[in-house]
Amino acid sequence: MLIALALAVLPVLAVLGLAAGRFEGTHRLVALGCAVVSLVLLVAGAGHLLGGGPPPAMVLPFGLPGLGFHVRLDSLSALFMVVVDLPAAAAAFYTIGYASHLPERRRVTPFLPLFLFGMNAVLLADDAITFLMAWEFMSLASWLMVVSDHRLEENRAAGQVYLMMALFGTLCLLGAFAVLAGPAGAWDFATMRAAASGAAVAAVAPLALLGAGSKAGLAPLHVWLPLAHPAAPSPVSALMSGVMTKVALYALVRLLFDLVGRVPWEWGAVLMVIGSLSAVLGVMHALIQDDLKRLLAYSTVENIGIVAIGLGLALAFKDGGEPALAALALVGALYHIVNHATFKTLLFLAAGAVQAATGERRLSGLGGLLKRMPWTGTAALIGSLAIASLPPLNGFVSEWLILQALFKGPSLPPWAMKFGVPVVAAMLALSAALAAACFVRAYGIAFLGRPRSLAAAQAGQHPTPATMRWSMAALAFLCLLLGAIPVTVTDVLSAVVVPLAGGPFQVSADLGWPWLSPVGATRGSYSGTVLVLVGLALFAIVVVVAHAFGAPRARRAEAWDCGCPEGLLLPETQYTPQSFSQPQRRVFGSTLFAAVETIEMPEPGARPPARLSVRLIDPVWDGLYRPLFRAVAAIADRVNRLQSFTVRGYLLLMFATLVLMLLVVAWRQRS
Amino acid sequence: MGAGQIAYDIAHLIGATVLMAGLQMLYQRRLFAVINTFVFQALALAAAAAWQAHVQDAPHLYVTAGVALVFKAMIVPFALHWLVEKLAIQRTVETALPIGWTMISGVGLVALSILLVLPVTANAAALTRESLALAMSVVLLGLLMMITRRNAVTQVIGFMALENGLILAAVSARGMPLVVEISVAFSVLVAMTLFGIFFFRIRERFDTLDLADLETYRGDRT
Amino acid sequence: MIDRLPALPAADSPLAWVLALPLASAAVLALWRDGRGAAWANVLSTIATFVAALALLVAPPPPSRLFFVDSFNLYLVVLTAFVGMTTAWFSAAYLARGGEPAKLAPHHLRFYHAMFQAFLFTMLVALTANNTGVMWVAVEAATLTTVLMVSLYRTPEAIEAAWKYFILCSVGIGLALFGTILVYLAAQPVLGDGANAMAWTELMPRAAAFQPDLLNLAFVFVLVGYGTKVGLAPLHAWLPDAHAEGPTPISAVLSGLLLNVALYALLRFKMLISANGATLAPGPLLVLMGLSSLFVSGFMLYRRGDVKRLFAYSSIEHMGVIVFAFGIGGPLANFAALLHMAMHALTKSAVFFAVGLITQTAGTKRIADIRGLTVSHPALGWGLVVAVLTIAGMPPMGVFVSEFLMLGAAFARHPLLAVPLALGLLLAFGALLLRLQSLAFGPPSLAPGGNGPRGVTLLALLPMGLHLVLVLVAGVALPAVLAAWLRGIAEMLG
Amino acid sequence: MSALLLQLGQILLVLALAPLLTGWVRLVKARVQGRIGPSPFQPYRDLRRLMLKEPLVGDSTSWLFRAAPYVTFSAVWLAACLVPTFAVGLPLAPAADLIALVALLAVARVWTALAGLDSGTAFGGLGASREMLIASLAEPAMLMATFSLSLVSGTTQPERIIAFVLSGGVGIEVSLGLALAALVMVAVAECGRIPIDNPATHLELTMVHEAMLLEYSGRHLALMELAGMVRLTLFLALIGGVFAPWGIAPAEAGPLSLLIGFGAFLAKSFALASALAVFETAIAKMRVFRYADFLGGALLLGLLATIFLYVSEAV
Repeated sequence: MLIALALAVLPVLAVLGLAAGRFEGTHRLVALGCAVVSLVLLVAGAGHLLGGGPPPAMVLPFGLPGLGFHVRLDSLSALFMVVVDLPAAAAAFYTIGYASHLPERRRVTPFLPLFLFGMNAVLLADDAITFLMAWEFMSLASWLMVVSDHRLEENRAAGQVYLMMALFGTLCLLGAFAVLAGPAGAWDFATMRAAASGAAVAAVAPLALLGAGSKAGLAPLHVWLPLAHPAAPSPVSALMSGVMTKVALYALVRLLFDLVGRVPWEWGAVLMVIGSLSAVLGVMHALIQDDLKRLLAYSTVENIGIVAIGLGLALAFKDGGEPALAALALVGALYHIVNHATFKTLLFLAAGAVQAATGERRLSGLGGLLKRMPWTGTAALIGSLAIASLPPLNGFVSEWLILQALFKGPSLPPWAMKFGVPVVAAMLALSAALAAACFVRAYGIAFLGRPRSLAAAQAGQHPTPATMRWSMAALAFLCLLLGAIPVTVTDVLSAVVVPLAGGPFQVSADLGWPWLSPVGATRGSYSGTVLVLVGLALFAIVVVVAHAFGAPRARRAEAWDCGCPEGLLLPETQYTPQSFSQPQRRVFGSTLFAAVETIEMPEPGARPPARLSVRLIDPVWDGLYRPLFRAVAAIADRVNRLQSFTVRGYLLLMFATLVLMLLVVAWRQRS
Repeated sequence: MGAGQIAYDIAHLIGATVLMAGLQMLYQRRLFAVINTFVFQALALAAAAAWQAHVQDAPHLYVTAGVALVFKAMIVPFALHWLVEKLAIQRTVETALPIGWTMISGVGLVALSILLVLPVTANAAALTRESLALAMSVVLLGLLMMITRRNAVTQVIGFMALENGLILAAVSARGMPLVVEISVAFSVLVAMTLFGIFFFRIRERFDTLDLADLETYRGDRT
Repeated sequence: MIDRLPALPAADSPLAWVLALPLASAAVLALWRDGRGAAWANVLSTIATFVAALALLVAPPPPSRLFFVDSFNLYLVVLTAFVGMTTAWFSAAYLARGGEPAKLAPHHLRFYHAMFQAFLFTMLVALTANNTGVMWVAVEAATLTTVLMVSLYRTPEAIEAAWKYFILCSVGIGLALFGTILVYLAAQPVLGDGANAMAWTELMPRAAAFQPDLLNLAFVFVLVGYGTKVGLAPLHAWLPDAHAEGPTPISAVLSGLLLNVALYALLRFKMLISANGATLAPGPLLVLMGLSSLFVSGFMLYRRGDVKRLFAYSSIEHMGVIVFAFGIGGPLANFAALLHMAMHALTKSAVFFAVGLITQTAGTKRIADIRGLTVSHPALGWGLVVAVLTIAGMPPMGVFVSEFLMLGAAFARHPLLAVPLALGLLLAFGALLLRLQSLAFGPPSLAPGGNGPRGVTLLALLPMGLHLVLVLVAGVALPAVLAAWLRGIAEMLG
Repeated sequence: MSALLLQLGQILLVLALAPLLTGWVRLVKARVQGRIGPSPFQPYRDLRRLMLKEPLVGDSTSWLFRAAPYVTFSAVWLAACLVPTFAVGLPLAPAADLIALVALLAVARVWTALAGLDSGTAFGGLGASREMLIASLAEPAMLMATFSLSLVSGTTQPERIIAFVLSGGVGIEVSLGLALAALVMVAVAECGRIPIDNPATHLELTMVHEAMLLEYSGRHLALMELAGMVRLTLFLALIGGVFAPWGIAPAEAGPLSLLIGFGAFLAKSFALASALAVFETAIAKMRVFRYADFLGGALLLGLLATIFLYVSEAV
């Protein structure tokens, strides 16, 4: 009821946003309203998640007569409501301060509430029509914000690709649901759940993978992310990257774990392969990007891939009759979903703050921001460490869980799993390590060292608005918290996965509260809590002891740099983003990303530094999509000749059609 | 009964004449010849209608016959002659497909329509297979003429030949209400007037009737 | 036996009014001198017609020899009367704005209004005809009236378009007549001579007894004949030109109504075929035509530079989808297709309203010359965005629901057929989106403000708003009555 | 209670032993190369001297630059507390398994790299870039080694692995050998030894780890150095413990066995250290872009180790 009320407020806010016009105050008001509503929804979701109880459901008297809009809030939906509305609240709160930096305010504020509405509606939907309507609505609202800064050609192009991919996904999901619904057209999930038969799965699984995968950004359907996410204003990109992709994963879980009773392990394997490919591909591209937001978008591809690995493994375990391990993998995946929602949102918001302060999105134009924007810098540091999956932050816990599940993978009978799982594990480890490299690069170059541009040097003259600072701080704190008390989280999650994995399972089984020991204490255990405490203790000792020697305080001086002469230590002498990732480019070669390096050397003895510029193309784009577009264009040209026939030509067509049909009839009558 | 049999035979004879005229039209190389052949076809049609009126003793079919006779066999040809004179159209027919091929495909169409009506059991229809086949062939031939001839007059004639086929079918269908013939006549009438208007407009803009000039725009100018 | 029935509906029955009003007002308007007044008289008469059509809902009259009303054609009659009304309204405001159609001489304007009414009349006759012959005459007459309106501007393009339109549709209609005759031949032995064998009310119940082979032939001819008017590829050639060159209100009714009427005629015959079990299944032919229309138009859309042609092709696309769905058959698909007929009629005419105002303001139809409308003309631009997204099947509009159901039915019944359908829709969507973005977004190419007083423009925008609201309602909360009604028709269609 | 004492003992032990082991490596190396070499206790003196020096900080640097040494050191130290050295059954052991251990070392590395970038000099960036390249291949390799270990022993917990090996449940496994090889290669890379990196180099362009520390001085440098030493100790203990666990004292063991365990640990560590020294002398450092081949090899070895497991199972 509360939820319905909160949702009903959102369209009103949208109207208000339409009316806002030039009054900045109204825009802020709308953002505030969004924040409040998301908080309410968050509370409602969390309440149901922790309180448990039977899922409240109802049928709204709208939509098609006899069907209506079914809505239902089970624990899965509740969990995802938390995942969606927590970052949403932060982003909306952030927008209050960010409103003055929005390039095209009037084209953003009205659609932000609608976007939130769409995402929450997807989670609540309990029949296919409601689901897809909300799903498409979500895409539509976000598309409007992607093209909000519409004067830039590239944004329009991004919008084009984005909405087409979105529709593609919707059509695939529609197919999946239709197959489940059967000719009778039983669209509500309850009936599908009951009727799901083995035969249908063969068609449902691939369609679901395509549909949800294209929205979540699994390779090779990821191309729209790095285009669309940077195009949208930062709070929106945060929501699209940190939240909307999760909604897509929700669709995947809902379809494969809930509606379809049991999916053959092969599909789990497929999902794992796709996931590992996305993870490695994504992070490698993230590693070499110069545009900060595009980098973050690619890293989203990576994280979605990691989650996909977990989900695929869970499917395989479930089919292999190991509910406990399935639950472990699923918990890992869900945990990573929660984590990614927090730190990816945080990082995008930070990127927004940087852009607002410097007007720069290119790493090569940033530097030394930690000194100038301490709040943003620190928050971004925590986010980067978390996404690099370093203990004791949250990113590590989920990857640890997924790895633990992977290590049990070979216990599955099929040989494909026995041999495949180690490879997937290697890919996962590789992507984690590369993620660390990627974010050392991103953070180090953007926030550390010395500013590479005047704008960066002058950043921080206008302090970041309080709302922006606080929302980032809150998310950063969450990254710490979720990492420090993993067991509490996993207990909640394992309650969620029981119906999905097909068996009960306590992730922190035998060692008790602070110890995370999935498959039993003998298997391997981890305790973020203990690590934090001991680590802090040791840290304190180190600090105290180190200073106890009575050495004088640290003195500031110009850097030595192996004896670089005074005053010649220009910022240009620092490593650039391109030079930082050069080894990786060399190592992983031009196969993964068609990277074209060009070095411009100054005259011997001239002052200006040599510049290394790199042009990057996603080979998937060139290899898969460009040919497709070319084909369409070519066919269109051919077909277009129809436009310039003479009347006689058209009559000829008509005549041919008639004669052809008559021949068909003649032939059918014979046989 | 024998008389009925004879009646049908004569009907078929006339129908066949109409069809022959249709084929002959395809064969003609000169404009006036085509028009004259069309007149012949119209006459045959009128005869067919009259005969059906006699056989079915359905007096309203005499009206049809009259329409066919007066309108198609007299007014239209005159109008066309007049147009050709007035607009100084070249007198030879420009073919898109060599005459020979046209004839061959024409024969093919006749074969097709016979093939199509074979399964129709005679007593099931108000019309014998033969007449049906004849009518359908005439219709198809009319269409064929429209697509194998370049200049407008021949296309108009082809169109009307097509309608002749329709009327042939209609009159030989037993007890078919008058509405059909009226509608056909009506449509042909309007068709002609429209054509007239068109030709005048075209006359104003281009000084020819060749459709090739009419279709210079062909939709998009992008 | 139908011969005993009166030829025409009783003078006091609403049907008589529905038919008589447009006819009478056509005659009156043909003599009306003052153009402005004529425009509003036109509106009034269409309103009256619509009211009469609504009265039909309350008191459906008994069938007469030449006219009858059942749930199927009643549905379309109401739709036609409604769109006719809003279009008349739009055209009045549109003409009042001046601009493009101002070059029309007064007698042309008179002619225009008279023809508008005549056109409505012919369509209503075609819908309510109880006699295959009358129906045929009406469709032919509808063609003739619209031909005259398309050639209204007398530009070479208009002449060419009208010429194409006339030739193709006359030939098509001729073939349709042959089909009609064949149906009579099939029915005559069963129903005896005379009007019986041509009256729908008599044909439908006895269809099972007809000679199937004749019906096969008949259906082919009818499909090609009426299919030409529906605009199924590859018989569609007349449609884009006719839409592009005529006055925009006419484009709106052509897309919104005439196509539906032709489709109605086609469907009547299909019902006959399906009622007679022994024939070849008509489904495959329909599916084939539907897909070919979908793909031809889908690819064509990518190469369109003329905004009115663009949306004309999108009409072909939607007709293709509808025909496809009817070809799939089954209650669900039929229901969806019927719903889509109405949704498309409303939305497409709304789109054409927007396009009309835009071309009038911009003074050009070239898409390349119109950019950034949402900046220069917010109301118009966003209106276009909404309308186009609606026609492209975006939620929460009714088009989404109907397309959803069609796709769903296709996926559930013939998954392999559904795949090309989905691809085709995606293809067409891509083109529409591309054009929409270049029209609505980007740096504006037009100066703000437009011709005609602001109030008039709003007046002209109202019909579009009305249509879109209706479509929205259909999408969010489809009235149970309507749904039940459509289900009934879907059953009839088998 | 006694367990806590043991834990405390280990915490101090690794710290105390680390400089000695490093000194030992240097000594052995010198001897092998025919030099006298410094006393093995030299590192203690160096550290003390550094501690007393005044630290200089580049004026463009942020607080991160000064925090990094402390974080790095405590992370490594924490990791070192968790690997079993001379006794098992330590209360902190369950807090982290091998995966977490790898991650803790990663923490140290990341902070060092960030510090390198924060120094705002060319060499800092150079070091950071290369270090992360090395790490991005070394970590997966180590995880794969862990994978094969856990497949053999059914656990990722070093203690349990040791217990398993001790229980004799495992004979000579091909995969264990491969895992060992992988682990050694990783250790070499992680500790910045030849052929990946040369701790004693003075040629900037070949530096990796040192390049990041160039700007450090005083106690900051001392902590960084010490962290390196502890890391070396950690790896020696890990390899020694897992692959040659003999003599290690079981939980709740009496003083005698503890003593034995202590002796065994020292012996193993010094032996391995000597081996490392010899190895380092024997081979030359490789070019930066050859790291990939070296560590990629390690990764593949780890992968092979897991695969081989099934081969040996299958037959």
